[in-house]
Amino acid sequence: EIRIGASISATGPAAFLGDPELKTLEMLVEELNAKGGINGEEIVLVAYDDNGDPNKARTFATRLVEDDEVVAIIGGTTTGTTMSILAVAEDAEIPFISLAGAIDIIDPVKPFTFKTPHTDRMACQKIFEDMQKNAITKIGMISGTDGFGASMQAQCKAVAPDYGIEIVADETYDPKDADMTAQLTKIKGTEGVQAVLNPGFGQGPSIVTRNYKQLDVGLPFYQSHGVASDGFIELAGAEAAEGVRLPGTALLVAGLLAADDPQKPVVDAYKAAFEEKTGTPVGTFGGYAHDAFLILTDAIARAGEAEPAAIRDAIEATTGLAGTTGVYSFTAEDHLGLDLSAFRMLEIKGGQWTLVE
Amino acid sequence: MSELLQFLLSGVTVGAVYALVALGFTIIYNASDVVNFAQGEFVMLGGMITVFAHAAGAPLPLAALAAVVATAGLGVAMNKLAIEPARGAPVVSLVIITIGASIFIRGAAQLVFDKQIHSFPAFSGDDPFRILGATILPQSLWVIGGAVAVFIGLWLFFTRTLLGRAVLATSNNRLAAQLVGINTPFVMTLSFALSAGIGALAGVLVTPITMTSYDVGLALALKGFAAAMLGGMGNPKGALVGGLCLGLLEGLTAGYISSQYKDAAAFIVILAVLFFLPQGLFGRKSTDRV
Amino acid sequence: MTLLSIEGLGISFGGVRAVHDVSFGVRPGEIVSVIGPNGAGKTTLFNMISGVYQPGAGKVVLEGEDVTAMSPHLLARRGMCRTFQNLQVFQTMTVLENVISGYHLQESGSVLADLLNLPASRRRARAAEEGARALLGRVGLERAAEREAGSLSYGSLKRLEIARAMALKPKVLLLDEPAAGCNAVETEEIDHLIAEIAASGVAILLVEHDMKMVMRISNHIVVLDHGEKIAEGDPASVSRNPAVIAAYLGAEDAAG
Amino acid sequence: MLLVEGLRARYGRIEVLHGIDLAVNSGEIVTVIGANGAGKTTLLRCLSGVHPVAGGSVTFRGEGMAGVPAWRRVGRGLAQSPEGRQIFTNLTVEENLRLGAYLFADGRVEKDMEDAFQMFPILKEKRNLAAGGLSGGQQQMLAMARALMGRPSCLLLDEPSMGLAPIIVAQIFDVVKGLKALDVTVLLVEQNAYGALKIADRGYVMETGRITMEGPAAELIADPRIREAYLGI
Amino acid sequence: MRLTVKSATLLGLVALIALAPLFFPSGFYYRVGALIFVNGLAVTGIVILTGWAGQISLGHAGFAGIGAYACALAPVHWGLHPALAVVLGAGVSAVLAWLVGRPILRLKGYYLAVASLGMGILISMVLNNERALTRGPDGIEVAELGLRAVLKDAGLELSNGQFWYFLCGLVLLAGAWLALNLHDSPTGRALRALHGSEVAARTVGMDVARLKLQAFVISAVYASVSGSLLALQNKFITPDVAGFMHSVEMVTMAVLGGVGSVFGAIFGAAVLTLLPQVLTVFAEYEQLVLGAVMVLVMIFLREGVVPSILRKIRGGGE
Ligand SMILES: Nc1ncnc2c1ncn2[C@@H]1O[C@H](COP(=O)(O)OP(=O)(O)OP(=O)(O)O)[C@@H](O)[C@H]1O
Ligand SMILES: Nc1ncnc2c1ncn2[C@@H]1O[C@H](COP(=O)(O)OP(=O)(O)OP(=O)(O)O)[C@@H](O)[C@H]1O
Ligand SMILES: [Mg+2]
Ligand SMILES: [Mg+2]
Repeated sequence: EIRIGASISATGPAAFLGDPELKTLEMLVEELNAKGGINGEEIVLVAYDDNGDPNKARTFATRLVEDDEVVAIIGGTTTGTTMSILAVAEDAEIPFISLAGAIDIIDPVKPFTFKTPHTDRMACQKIFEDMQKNAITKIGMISGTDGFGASMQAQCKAVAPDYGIEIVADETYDPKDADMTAQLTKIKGTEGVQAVLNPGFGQGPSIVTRNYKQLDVGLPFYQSHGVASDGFIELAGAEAAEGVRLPGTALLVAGLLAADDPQKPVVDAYKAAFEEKTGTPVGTFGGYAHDAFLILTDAIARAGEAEPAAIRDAIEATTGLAGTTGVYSFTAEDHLGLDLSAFRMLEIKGGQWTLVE
Repeated sequence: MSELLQFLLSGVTVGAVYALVALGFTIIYNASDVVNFAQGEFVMLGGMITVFAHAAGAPLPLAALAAVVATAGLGVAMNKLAIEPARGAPVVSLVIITIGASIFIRGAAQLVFDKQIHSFPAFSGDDPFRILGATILPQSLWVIGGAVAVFIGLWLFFTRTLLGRAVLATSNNRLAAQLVGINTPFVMTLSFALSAGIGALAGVLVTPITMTSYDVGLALALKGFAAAMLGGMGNPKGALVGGLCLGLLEGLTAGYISSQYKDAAAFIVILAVLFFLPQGLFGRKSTDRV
Repeated sequence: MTLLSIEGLGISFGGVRAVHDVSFGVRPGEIVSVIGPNGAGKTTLFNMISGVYQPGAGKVVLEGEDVTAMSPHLLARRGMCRTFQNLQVFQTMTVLENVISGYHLQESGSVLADLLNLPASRRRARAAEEGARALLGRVGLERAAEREAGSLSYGSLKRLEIARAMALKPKVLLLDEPAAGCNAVETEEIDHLIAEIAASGVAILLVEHDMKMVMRISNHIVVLDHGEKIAEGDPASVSRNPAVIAAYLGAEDAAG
Repeated sequence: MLLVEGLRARYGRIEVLHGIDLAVNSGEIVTVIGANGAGKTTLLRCLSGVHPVAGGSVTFRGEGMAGVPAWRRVGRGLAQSPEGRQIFTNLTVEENLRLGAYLFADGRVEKDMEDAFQMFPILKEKRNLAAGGLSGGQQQMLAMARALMGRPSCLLLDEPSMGLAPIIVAQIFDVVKGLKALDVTVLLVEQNAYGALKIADRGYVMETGRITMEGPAAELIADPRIREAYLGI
Repeated sequence: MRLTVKSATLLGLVALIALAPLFFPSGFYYRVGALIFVNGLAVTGIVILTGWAGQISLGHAGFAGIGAYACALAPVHWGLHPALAVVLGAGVSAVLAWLVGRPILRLKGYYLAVASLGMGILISMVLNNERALTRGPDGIEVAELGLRAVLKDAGLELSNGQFWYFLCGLVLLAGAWLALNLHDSPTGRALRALHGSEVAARTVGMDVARLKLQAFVISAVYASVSGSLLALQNKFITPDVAGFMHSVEMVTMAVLGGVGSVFGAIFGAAVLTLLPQVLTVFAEYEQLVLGAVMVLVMIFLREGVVPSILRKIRGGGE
């Protein structure tokens, strides 16, 4: 048997992300074992719920390494938990695939750490590209103060000048706030704002979107990949969400993918399986876990042995592996393996995701 | 001008949410001196049960009613199973029991329901009212109305009814309460039922604005607790005013100073108020003499 | 020489004058009793003297120093201590520890010494404990020394408070109804105790409704009614004073 | 009316009542006297049901009281004015009195309250003051008045004269004596043994958790042992 | 009698720390042990503040945050050795506690709780929002303490887990020793006395305000050192360490184990640190079971595990 470890925030403030991640992993392990495992060996998933608490994540990572003797770790739903696990994994020289966004995770490159999601910097770049196309140069930002929102806020501020974009209003809200009209009113009243960007996840962006409509702001409105799931449209309401743009993955527009799109088979299969198993729509975050598992099992299969060092080398040698998020090709210098092309600009129209071209 | 008004309306909306949650704390506190840390869970249950009952086909009003009744029942169960057996325990121990209960309820909710975020339609649609260039959602008016109604109800209960005084008497001196014939276990049961019911009602009213999920309770309870303390714990008037003040403070700080530090402003004001009024705005001084 | 003198003390609560313009003095070794109907303001007077309440008017002078509204712990340093009508014992501590607390001023050094358990700190603690045991003996509680104070009966707690106050070795001792809850025989024991303390030179201010006790041990009696001093003098003259009889003693008790 | 047989009570593992036998007949005034810590208060607490009984039985008006909670005993006519007054300090004087008639809130409350005010005029003056602001003696009066508000058929009084001015003590004893006319049975615990024995029909003497003597009050008052140990004469 | 409480506690702790490793099936248990000691240290401070002095704080995680971030920031920004950063953190915490404590310790009960909660939230908010300094909610790396390397050079080779286990164990022992000294000292007695009755405490000459402040400052230092140890051990820290939940956790540990007793509180820390590790077998039922355990313990051992059991053995009153 091959023991794979996971420390995921299935409960706690990041449960919204962690819950589908854990479900995805459990589902995939079951599927793979039903097919006979890897090279005839059964996969055993040792998964812990770290509550989104970095300290717990570190303890569980230690437990995975020292007690459960896993050969690789998937997890770290948030950047904070990822950084904790990372230290343990690197010390023990166990390959680790993170599901969190921050660029610091793989920059600078650490030998045993990889990650599947696009970095938040890439999300900013994708959004700013789109703004640039639409001749937007002055924007207002309203960001969540959780790790996701705060990190993306910082990255966007850092890359904005590259796109000739000036951030003229910079507001924040607490993830559990009930009303953001005050912040939005302030942004609305700022001289020269041409568009608004809202990095965040959870219910915050839905409330922001509704308030945006309530105040009739009327400017182009961008969300982040943090809300790339059908649930967002439902919560914000199709009417309020109309016209919202965000960078998303193939998963959300599975039906719109070209027949020859390399991601199409993976996306379709995962979407079908997940939705049948859980009865809830797929989202970007479950997709991250899917891809991590895919990369890991692919590497183990190629390595031919379930030894951490061999697995690491095999992961680093991955090329052209199509996942739900994009097509991964890792190198010794690049432990993310994705580029901007995998991000697709989406727009909500009539309560549906559509591709912006 | 319209900006200021919008900040105020935003503050009032948020404040009414806090006030409703804060009001839920008062009854159990008045009956037992215990601040019920599971109060936020009652709010969560109000929202979640409504969501799921509504999704299962019940009309919204019926779903809401079911949520309030079921949560009140749960409050009673909590009292019977967790609080009453610990009768006579120090207040801190009881508070820890309520923390345990809140973890338990949250754990159960995540199993019985799910970990997704949910909402249901606003009662009177989403078309905002416009006042001098500022806007407010009809649901906010529902929340404000709910807070005021609960406040009036509680105020009458505590000042005009013998039962209300019996509740106060129970916390003031449980021994004496028994000796005048107050059925103190019943008073506790009643206060948990009422607190849970009010919590659930708050959940029903605020969910279309704040959305709900199995873990919204903690954040709401924290703000509700702070609001109740600002106003003076145990006094319905304090809960209402405390909640509104807190909301307005946050709205105005977010609007004029910094949205990042709006919670900081709220707590700084609480600290300042407590510095001058150690029992909050309307809290009553203990009259024990030596 | 007066040790403690009260000059025109007054206070009101919500417009009601609880104490008004009360003056008198206590000399070392003297027992001065304050008597009066319920609600006359005796306890309130004590509360003002001992710094629990801020007087609305007047002065408290201790050994020539104006100590009006001074915090109780500073008064304790200057030699004033009291007991309470509404018991104030340290419920969860042992009886012995309650009395040792009375040695706080004598035994306490720096926190650092306490944290590190330096010999000086230990020595002081030992001395305090010995003294406390002796005091428990004097109030008849030596057998209860290791019990939790909360488990004592009412009358025993009253005596515990006296022992704790004695531990301070005060110059002025304020006793608020020390014999409440004690029967006639027990009261007599407390009587002797108070007399002994006074004999050692302590000025004693006593509030008590047990007239037998008051008449027996007081050197001087001050009578309050409705917050005002209505009479004062030696026991014999006060007990004959018609105003006092009408307001407080009642016809029957004045005789017996 | 009230029958106590072999009553035992403990705090933790320490037994403080070692089998008390005691009977109070209807309309009687019975007093219990004893030194500090003898167990008088504990006895009353067991009777009113706020302290668990560890053995023996309490029968009130022919009914066993085992398992009957304190508040229900009040409903059956057994009221207690407890040691340490135990008033509701945060409620007003008037609210305290009204709660005294909690189970009997009907038309007679106003009249009973007037009676109480007549008995203790000071309470009327302070009716809207938080009871915690009362002086010690005033609180004692309130506790007594509150117990009477429930119109009990049997009243347990724990040191009602404590902290009261002599003139009021006399009045309290008069009131207790007067209860007899109203057919109220009284069990009176007193440190003022002389006063208590003078108005009581019978008396019990308690020492360290046991009844050591009992008899008609007049006999006890004359008993030299009692005179020496409790009356200090 | 009381001397034995102190020596029994210390002996028990020494035995536990020294002998427990004999039963560890894997290196992971050193990690859990070290966490227990770190939490135990913070909770010992709570015992002094809440158990003895009767003052409730829901903001002590803030001091843990200060201790932790001192270790993260001081070595980088001011080139301070991490060990000195611990001292710096403790100093900053003490000063802050002294400044904040003066106004808020006048408050009673829940009002103090909410004021301290506000203080904790303010600290955690600064850690979250001042990205330029703290790098925000995603956390920041912490420098290596370096002591392990020194020990290695001295011929004592320990694994990372072992090193932190014994280091935290020793610090906890020291903390417990100091606290136990305090308990029976005049200051400790005065703290417990003012818990019983502030008025009476004043009349016997206790400077209540100052005593409370001392307890507040001492407990803040405990929390701060505990936060420092956590940060140094994890080599990475996020503002969660200063979060409200961490404060609640400290109080819960203390009350569950017995807030009046040092050993009890450490026991409570052990239970609540171990439980999540044990409860992983319940998978998604974990929270449910955790809540139920807390409720049941408090119902049946209402003064906290250790004092309640001791009382049952001794057979005292209720
Ligand atoms: N905190 C307060 N608030 C309101 N009134 C008060 C307060 N303290 C005292 N009083 C009033 O002041 C008066 C004097 O009370 P005090 O306790 O001094 O009486 P006392 O002489 O000690 O009576 P007793 O013999 O019954 O103990 C009382 O009428 C009381 O109601
Ligand atoms: N809570 C308690 N825990 C333990 N022991 C107690 C408790 N309360 C009372 N006792 C003990 O029980 C015995 C009887 O106490 P009780 O209060 O009944 O005495 P009492 O006769 O009313 O005395 P007093 O005249 O002083 O009021 C005493 O030895 C007392 O110490
Ligand atoms: Mg008095
Ligand atoms: Mg008694």
